[in-house]
Amino acid sequence: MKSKLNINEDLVKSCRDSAGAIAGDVQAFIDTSSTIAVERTVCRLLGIDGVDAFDVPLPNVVIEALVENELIEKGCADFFARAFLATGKTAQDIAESISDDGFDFQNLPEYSREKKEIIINEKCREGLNRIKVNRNKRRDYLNRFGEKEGALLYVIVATGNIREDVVQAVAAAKQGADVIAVIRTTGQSLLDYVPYGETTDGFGGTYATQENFKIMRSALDDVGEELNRYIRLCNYCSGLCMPEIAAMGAFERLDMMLNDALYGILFRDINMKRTLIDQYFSRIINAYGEVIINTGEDNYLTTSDAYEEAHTVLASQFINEQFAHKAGLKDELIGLGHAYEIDPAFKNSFVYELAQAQMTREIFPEAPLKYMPPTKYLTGDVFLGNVQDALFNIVTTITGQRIHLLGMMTEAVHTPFMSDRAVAIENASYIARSMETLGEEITFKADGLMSKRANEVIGNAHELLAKIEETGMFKSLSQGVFGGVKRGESGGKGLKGVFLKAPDYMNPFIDLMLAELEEGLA
Amino acid sequence: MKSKLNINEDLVKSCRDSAGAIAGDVQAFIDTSSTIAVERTVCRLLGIDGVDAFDVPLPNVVIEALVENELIEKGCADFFARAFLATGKTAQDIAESISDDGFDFQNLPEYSREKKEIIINEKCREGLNRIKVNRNKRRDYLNRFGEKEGALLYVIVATGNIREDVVQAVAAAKQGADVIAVIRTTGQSLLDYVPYGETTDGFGGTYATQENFKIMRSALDDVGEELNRYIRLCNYCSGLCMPEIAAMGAFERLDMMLNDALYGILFRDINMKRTLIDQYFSRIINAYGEVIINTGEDNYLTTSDAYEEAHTVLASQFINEQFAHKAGLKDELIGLGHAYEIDPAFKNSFVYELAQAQMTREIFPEAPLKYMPPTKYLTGDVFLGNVQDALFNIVTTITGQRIHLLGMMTEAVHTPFMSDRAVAIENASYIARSMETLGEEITFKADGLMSKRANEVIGNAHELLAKIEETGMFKSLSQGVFGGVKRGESGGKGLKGVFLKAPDYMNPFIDLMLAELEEGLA
Amino acid sequence: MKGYSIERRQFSRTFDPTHLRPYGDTMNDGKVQISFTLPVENNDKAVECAKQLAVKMGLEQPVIALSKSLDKTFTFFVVYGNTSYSINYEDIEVVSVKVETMGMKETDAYIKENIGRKIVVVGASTGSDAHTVGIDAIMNMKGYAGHYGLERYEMIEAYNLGSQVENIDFVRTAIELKADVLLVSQTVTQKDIHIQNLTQLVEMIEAEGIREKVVLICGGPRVSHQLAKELGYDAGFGSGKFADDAATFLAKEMAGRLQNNSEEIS
Amino acid sequence: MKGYSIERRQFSRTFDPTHLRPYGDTMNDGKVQISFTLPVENNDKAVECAKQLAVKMGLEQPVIALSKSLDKTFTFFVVYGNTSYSINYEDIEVVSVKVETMGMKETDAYIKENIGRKIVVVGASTGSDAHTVGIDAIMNMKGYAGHYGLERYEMIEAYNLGSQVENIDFVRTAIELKADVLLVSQTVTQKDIHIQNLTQLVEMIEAEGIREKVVLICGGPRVSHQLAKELGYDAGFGSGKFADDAATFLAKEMAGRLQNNSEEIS
Ligand code: B12
Ligand code: B12
Ligand SMILES: Cc1ncc(COP(=O)(O)O)c(C=O)c1O
Ligand SMILES: Cc1ncc(COP(=O)(O)O)c(C=O)c1O
Repeated sequence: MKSKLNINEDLVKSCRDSAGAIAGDVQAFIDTSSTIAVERTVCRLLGIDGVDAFDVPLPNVVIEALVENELIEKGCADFFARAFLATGKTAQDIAESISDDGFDFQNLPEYSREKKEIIINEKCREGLNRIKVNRNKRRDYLNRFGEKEGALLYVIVATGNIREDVVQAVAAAKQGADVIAVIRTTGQSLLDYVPYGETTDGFGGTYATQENFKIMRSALDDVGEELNRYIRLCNYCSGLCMPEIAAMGAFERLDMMLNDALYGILFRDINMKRTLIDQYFSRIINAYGEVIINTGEDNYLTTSDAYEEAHTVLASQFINEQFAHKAGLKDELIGLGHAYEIDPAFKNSFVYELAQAQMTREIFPEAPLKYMPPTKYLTGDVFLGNVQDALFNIVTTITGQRIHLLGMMTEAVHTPFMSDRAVAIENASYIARSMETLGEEITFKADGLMSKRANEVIGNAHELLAKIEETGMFKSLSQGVFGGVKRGESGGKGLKGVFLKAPDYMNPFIDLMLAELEEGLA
Repeated sequence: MKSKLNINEDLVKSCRDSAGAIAGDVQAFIDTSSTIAVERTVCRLLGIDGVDAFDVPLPNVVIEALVENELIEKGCADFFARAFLATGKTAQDIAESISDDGFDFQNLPEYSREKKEIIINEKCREGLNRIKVNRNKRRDYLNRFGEKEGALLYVIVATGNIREDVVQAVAAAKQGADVIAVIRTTGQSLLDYVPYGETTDGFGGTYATQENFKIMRSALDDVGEELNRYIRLCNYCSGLCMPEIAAMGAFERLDMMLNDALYGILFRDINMKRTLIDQYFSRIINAYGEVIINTGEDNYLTTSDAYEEAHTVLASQFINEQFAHKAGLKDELIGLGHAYEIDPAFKNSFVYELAQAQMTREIFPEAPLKYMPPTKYLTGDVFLGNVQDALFNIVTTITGQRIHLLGMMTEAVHTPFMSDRAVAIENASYIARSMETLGEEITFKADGLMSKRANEVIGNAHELLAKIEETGMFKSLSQGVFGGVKRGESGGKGLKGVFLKAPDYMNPFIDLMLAELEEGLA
Repeated sequence: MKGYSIERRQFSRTFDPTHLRPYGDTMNDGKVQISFTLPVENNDKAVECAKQLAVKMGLEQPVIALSKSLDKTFTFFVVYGNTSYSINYEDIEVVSVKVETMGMKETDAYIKENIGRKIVVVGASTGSDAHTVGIDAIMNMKGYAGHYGLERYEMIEAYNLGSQVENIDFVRTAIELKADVLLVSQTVTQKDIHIQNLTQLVEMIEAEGIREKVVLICGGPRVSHQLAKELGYDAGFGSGKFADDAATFLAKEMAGRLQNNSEEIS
Repeated sequence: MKGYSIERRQFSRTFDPTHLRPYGDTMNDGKVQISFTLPVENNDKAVECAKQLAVKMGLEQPVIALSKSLDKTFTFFVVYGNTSYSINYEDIEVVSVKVETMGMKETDAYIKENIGRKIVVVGASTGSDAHTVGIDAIMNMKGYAGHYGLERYEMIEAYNLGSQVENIDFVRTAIELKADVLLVSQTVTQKDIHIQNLTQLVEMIEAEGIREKVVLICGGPRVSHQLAKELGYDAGFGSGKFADDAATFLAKEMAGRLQNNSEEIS
């Protein structure tokens, strides 16, 4: 496809190279270390679930015990290999006995690397099979119902009560929504554990728990059958539990996950080392489960100006793409984020947004781009708000964004009512229908404002990437390159949970999944 | 300017030729006859105003008397020439004496043609000077304030009470409206007289009276001073009093008038002969006063399908253009009407409307096109309605329509509230701002849907015009070519008011104005 | 600090038809949206007025989402809040057209079987109303939104008199044409002109002594079956109703009357 | 035919501040728009419920402009009508910030002249609230919407602590920095968390015995001056207020207090 904007391909290539170098640098660090969240995820993938008498999840109980017993540096897989060999019990049984203080860490025998690998790999494959079953189930659904052309209409539910969320989600699906995202309760991303069970008391959102995932998944499968469409489910795995939630999502057939260490660093003040390591493992799991990730560059524009800082979004997308590739994610699963957050008072605001969206589409041709609606400049003027959302809907329709997060006319007022969502879906559907082939009908002036703007943004992103490559990612973040937010290398939450891997550290999941992913998911 | 749609210019030329022939045919008829409305207008232009004791306007009193006294065939100008010579009184005095039954028709002397012409021409010039003063005043305003680029935002007020209308109009002007149209009370177009004085009791609109015109004009001039913008005033002269209202508008410096015999024929069931004769004189007055006319093709799409009958709109525009030229209207004053009345359920509806609007723009490059919003497919869903109006606003912004009649989200509910208008103006202003140069940035695919559609519409219009040329205008109307409405040559209201001119019929206004118009309005 | 309830209002979240309340995102939360203009300047005092008006309208803790000047002394408000009012759904009684709508062919067959002759239907947009699209939608051959009009029905003889037909002319023509069914369309509702006009028509028909002989149906965007019944019509059809709805009703109504008559006779 | 008023409602069209009513297109017409969802199926009965609810909310002759299914048992309504309620504008009392806003230079000059030293301002988005854009708009150098932030003021020493700052930490830091003025931003209002949080802060400050020593200001999209005063703050600033508004207030308030103090002493 020829560029409609006469994009400078050389510069794009050079951006990608820079981003590759930046990600490579960080990856070298990532490979040296692990985190308690990664290890808890290994527990989960081995089949450990449930909570203790104090509502502490068993994965937390186990990993805390390993930390206490100084066994963590080798990885919990190493411990479980030994425990399996020594006890012949399941991971769950072992976890429960740890929880009951009945596990004898002192006298746990050591075994040869080979023996350990054989048993642990076998158990790991069992876990991975659970994910494969889901993967296939999704493929079956999509084969049966067919895949939707054009944008996937994505709406959020956020009542705090999973049962009420289901009511909202089902109604939205019937109105035409393709993706339902269950917003998490405020502050969950800062919890260093994942809550357990069905919940009805979230605040500004609903707890992400495996049980809640299951409840919503089943409701969406049911309404999907009724509608002859596959309704996708989305949740959030940024935060202190990235890989754990990724694993839960893979088990419960979530289809999309917000997944971005940079978001956690900048907007949740999570320590960068911690969350970049967590991200790596979480994305491998997403890749293996064929879960589309969504990155969070859109958020930069809530704190920075959309016109002036447009290039930071692009630069970050390049970096996120490289991180994703390293974790085995194919382009088709990389939902890079951006947003229509331009000031509506700005002259030609639509023209600039159209240029930016078209540019992003052309630079990442295979990625299911996640496009966020105007939020910052929505006010209590709900009537105008619906028109702001309409312009956003038009950009998606013309430029072929894939994951289209619907704007709500009540954005500045409350989390969406059922009717707000209906208004939004009707708005988007009307525009998609009435402009169906507009994108094909129009071309942009060769040397026009849009082409110039796109190349200016690429040029600026190129410069920024070069600077980050030179300065290094960690230091650059401390200088506030993204969203104007500065974060120090050792600041933020969760650094305590990071540890250097011992030389004989073991996490077979990484190797098993990456190997399969390289084979192209046999 | 090169056509963005690759329009077939030969076919366009051929359409224009056909339309010219059609209009020429009708004009030949028009030239043979006059109407009581035309004669009443001559009274008004000669300075007659006011009502009798039964609220009958003096122009009606005079013309009824001339009919009764069988003086009408020569034209009331002939009568007044004689009366001036005989009595030395003003037209108003003469009219009053007729009203008081004190005028002696029996003994009115006859004079030579030459004598009559001298005196009547002098009096006519006085009347025309009143119009010129206004014309110059408008020019001064526009010189002082400058002319707005882009679309003129046009809103209606329709409270029924001229004082309340003023409140609405002033608020709208402050919100950004450029043109205020005062909707007429239901059914006024079927009155064979123009009501008199300030009125506060209209129904679904406000009586078009000269006093009401004056009140609104002065309010808009005042708010215009405050805003440093010239706020245009619009009213309606279709109906049984076309030329009279045109004259009143010229006296009170209206800037635009809905003026279309075809509209009256089809949608008000007015006799075609009557209203085409009236239209001719009314348009000459509009031309002389530099009042932009608005034609009513948009209405066809309220009874016919916008996609299927698009060509009827174009064909009618060609005919209306020719009628307008014959009446001395320059292209800059011909506000041809069309409308965004396409079914929103229709796939690519926006794309087709964009093609139609761009086509119209290119075929009538100098005309200040009047573009009407979606109305038929608006429902009580005010939130969606605002989005339908947004798409309409976008088409205007991209294709440069000039007179942009704002859609109301409450179209299906009530005549606009002050807040409805504000919402509409904000919608349009936001879009004009955010897409300011979008039209320049985009081009349309050479052989795309839009180009094909435009040429299809032109082709169909061409065929239709050829058929009308062959069949004749009157007969064609009886076959329902426009809006699916059939009207017979002798049906409808007002035929009784038509009469054949005597060989020595006199209406100097026509000649005086056309002569000056040909000179190019010295 | 007084007057602010810190905790979320406690209310039962179980659906209760005897206390039906609006729904925002939780059963019984009572959420409503309001907008209006006040003829005062946009300032804190105006906002307080808006709030108090919302409270009078039954809103608890109204949030003024927007206050926007429309002119120096006019301010537009958008308000969200939860209403304390509820409705007893079980107490609500409405009259609605009960028959299930048949397709054109089905109706034709039904008429053939149950009436055995063509039904004569005369329709118009009456009084000063010049809107024809509604009555055309019901009567014209091509119909509307994919529903064929009555003219296309084999077993219906349809006469569409157009618009601005005075009631007196309408009744006269109906009598001349020996109409079985009269269809009246009313679009303009300002100053309740439709009520006035529809009432006048019924009175005329009664005066002519033909009320029992004809099926009398009205329609229009603001017409409901309930309203029609109250005004003395046999049925009323509003937005979203089409020729097939009207045809089904008139056929069944005619058949019903025939049966009653023959029962009475026998 | 009963119950329908044929003639347009008669009401006085003269503006009467003691009976302030909403305005559609005529003074005192009382026009309002409402929308809400009812958890019942979309049918005639639901429409009647919507109408009755509107009547309970004070609407005369409500028109159901839209009834639209959101799901099998949820229906969305848009209603227009005229409310019978009015407000006595003259009775309304609101507390609002009275001072006229000065520009940055003017405020700096004012502080120099009236206070004679830099004012120390400490701000944060407190509690669990993670929204920083509001407090940044007031404090950051670059400001917001063309209004420079406090950091750019020559005579203000501004410390922006960011977001999610616990009240206890906020107070401690303020004391350490010898703050003259505290600025608190609150954006999240669900379950009235902002009220809860703002109240807690005042209580802490009182407990520390420094309430009289500091100017205490809060802000956020749902904060009004009135609310702020009721909660025990010196001022509150909502949407559409910027650094210059806050700066003017805090400078004048400081100056006023200095004067009072010196008067008390002398
Ligand atoms: C098209 C239109 C016109 C066209 C009409 C062309 C024509 N030949 O009909 C023109 C431009 C001429 C026009 C003129 C006027 N109009 Co007009 N018009 C409209 C418009 C845009 C659409 C109406 C329409 O065609 N709807 C589509 C049809 C299919 O829907 P429907 O009528 O509801 O019919 C359906 C059902 O109701 C039902 N139905 C209807 N009748 C019947 C009868 C029977 C027996 C049955 C079974 C069913 C049935 O079946 C149909 C299919 O579902 C509306 C706004 C809107 N969007 O609704 C304003 C509107 C109706 N008009 C309005 C007004 C005020 C006027 C004027 C008075 C303006 C003026 N001051 O001059 C004049 C009317 C003059 C007059 N004497 O009546 C107002 C009415 C306000 C009110 N509630 O009173 C409206 C709402 C616009 C507005 N917001 O101001 N109008
Ligand atoms: C940007 C944004 C975010 C960004 C915040 C980035 C950041 N660093 O601030 C992100 C994406 C991180 C975010 C997260 C969340 N958000 Co948020 N967010 C918004 C959004 C879109 C814009 C807010 C904004 O920046 N406005 C612009 C600023 C300049 O306006 P302002 O804050 O009103 O400030 C002005 C005045 O109020 C005043 N002012 C403000 N503070 C102060 C202080 C003083 C002293 C003074 C004098 C004046 C003053 O001056 C400013 C200039 O005029 C709004 C929706 C909207 N359009 O309002 C939702 C919104 C505020 N968020 C909301 C929610 C629910 C959340 C989450 C809880 C979602 C979740 N479940 O995770 C989380 C919050 C997590 C937490 N713990 O707080 C809700 C709040 C609902 C409510 N009323 O309670 C909103 C309304 C969206 C919605 N409809 O649901 N959000
Ligand atoms: C990348 C990403 N992750 C996660 C979230 C939500 O995170 P949290 O649950 O931490 O508020 C967002 C929200 O905007 C996001 O963009
Ligand atoms: C050309 C034209 N004239 C006049 C009118 C209004 O006419 P009336 O006052 O007859 O309703 C319209 C309305 O749409 C129109 O299009």
